[in-house]
Amino acid sequence: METAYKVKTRVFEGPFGLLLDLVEKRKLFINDVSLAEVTEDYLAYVKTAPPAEISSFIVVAATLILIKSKSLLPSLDLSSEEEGDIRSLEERLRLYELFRRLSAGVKKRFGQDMIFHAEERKNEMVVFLPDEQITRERMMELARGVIGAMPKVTALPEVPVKKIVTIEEMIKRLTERIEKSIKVSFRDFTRGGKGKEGKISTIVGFLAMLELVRQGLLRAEQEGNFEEIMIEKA
Amino acid sequence: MTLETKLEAILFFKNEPLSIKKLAEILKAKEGEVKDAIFNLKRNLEGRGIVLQEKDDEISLGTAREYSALIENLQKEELSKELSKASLEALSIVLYKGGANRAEIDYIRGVNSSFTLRALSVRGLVERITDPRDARRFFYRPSFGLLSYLGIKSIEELPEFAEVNKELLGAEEQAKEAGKDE
Amino acid sequence: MTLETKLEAILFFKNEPLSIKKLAEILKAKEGEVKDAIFNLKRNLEGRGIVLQEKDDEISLGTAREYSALIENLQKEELSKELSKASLEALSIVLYKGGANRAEIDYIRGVNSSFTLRALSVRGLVERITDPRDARRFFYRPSFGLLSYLGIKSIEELPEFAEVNKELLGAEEQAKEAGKDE
Repeated sequence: METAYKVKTRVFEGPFGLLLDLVEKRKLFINDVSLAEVTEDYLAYVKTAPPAEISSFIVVAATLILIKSKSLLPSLDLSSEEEGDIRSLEERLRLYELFRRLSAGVKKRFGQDMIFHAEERKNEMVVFLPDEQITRERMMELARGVIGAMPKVTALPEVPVKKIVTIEEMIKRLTERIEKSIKVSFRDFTRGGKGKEGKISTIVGFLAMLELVRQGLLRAEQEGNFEEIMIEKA
Repeated sequence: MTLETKLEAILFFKNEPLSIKKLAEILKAKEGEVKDAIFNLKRNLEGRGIVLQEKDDEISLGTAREYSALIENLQKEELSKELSKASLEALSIVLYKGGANRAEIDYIRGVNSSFTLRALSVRGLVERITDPRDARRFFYRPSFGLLSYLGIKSIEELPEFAEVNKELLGAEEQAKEAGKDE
Repeated sequence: MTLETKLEAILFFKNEPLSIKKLAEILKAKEGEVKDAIFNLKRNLEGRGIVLQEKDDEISLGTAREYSALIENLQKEELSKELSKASLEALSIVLYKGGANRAEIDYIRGVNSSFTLRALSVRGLVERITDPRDARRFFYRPSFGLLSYLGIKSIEELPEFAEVNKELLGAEEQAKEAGKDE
């Protein structure tokens, strides 16, 4: 039924919903080729998303960039962890696809031919039977406990990952660096961060670089496998 | 689907005596047809746990007389049971909110409270009345028995009532705000 | 009086889901005997207005789905049949996995589901219990209310249930591997 992904009108549904829509729109199966193909559309959407929502898309964006980079630069060597991320994204997307299909079936049945449980008896015999647990103090404690367990406004709904860095921020940082020193190495720019955050930062940086190259603002050069990628202002 | 099985479903669901006239209306059938269906259903339920009971012009489903000892035991057991934490929680909300409908209690607790409230009703701890704001719903308020058991004349005498009551209303607003996408 | 008819009487009188364990206690019978009685009762109710629902070792009586429209007209409270996409996804996961904790649901959906799950729990479509594998977490499983809305007597009646459930067990292993560091 969904023939096109309407970036502007669609409500936020999370990274997998978006990605799956993009893949299905092109009538593709889930694999690295199709994911590389939809990467740009995915990123285009992420850039228009409200800042509070971008964070939930960024981890998937990072993996897509990996897939895209690999398809653009076949010589790019991926670590086993990165390969694992790509495989895991494909698997999770297939799992999500399964549940999206199943939820269509649930929707179709929900509220159609229903089973009803009996209503409460109207004049059930009432015997006043208190319980020694019912005391003024206990009632107050329980009421307070219930209040404490209620969701607070400060907890933002539906935001899975901490915001680490946005694509725009990376592009801005990249542009500033380039303007200062004409020629800078990519590794130098991303400062080879450690751990998950460092990796994401590297990936987003790489994405930002590709974007600037595409826009004709930057020129990137890599002399061989494992060599530094040198970037300069075009 | 026969008139007889429809009748069974209706009587089971309504859980109260219904007149033949009313049943004919619901079933869009003649009273004579309903009487035939009642006759058939009654015969079919013979020897079962659920039977058809007739009183004056009204009929209902009930448990067969042979099971009265079993049912009595169940009743006793249900009433002698300690109240669950869920029930006590619901009771504290009814107290500190000064009465509430089920939707409000569900909302505050984050879980559905139908069975919990029923248990409180049966034990006379809360009174179930029609919600003055919406006749299709029930409103639960502390019973007099409960207040006197707690040794208070009105809920305002509960410890820290004003503060907890205010917090409860505030938290409810906040939770609505936080979850409004759903 | 057979175990089967006693069972029927108890379910009707209690008017709420009961566990096999609890029933065995009330009936002073072995759980295996209760299961046999359930099997017989289920068979005997075939083609009638009342059905037996089974879920997580609990059983309940309800009206047969064929009478949905008839009974819905008698219902006072208006039923809300609207479900958001997020809710539908979460419900499907809970249904086809036979229950899940929030982390498992988040993993599949790729977004945080806490508000969705709370709303579903408030509506009585999922039951929130303590996760048997980790007491610090909640576990969400289908409720009888959910089965009722779907018009099914047990989860196995869901389309493709057996295949999907089997497939999921495999996927779950993979997910555990992949999610280890999260």
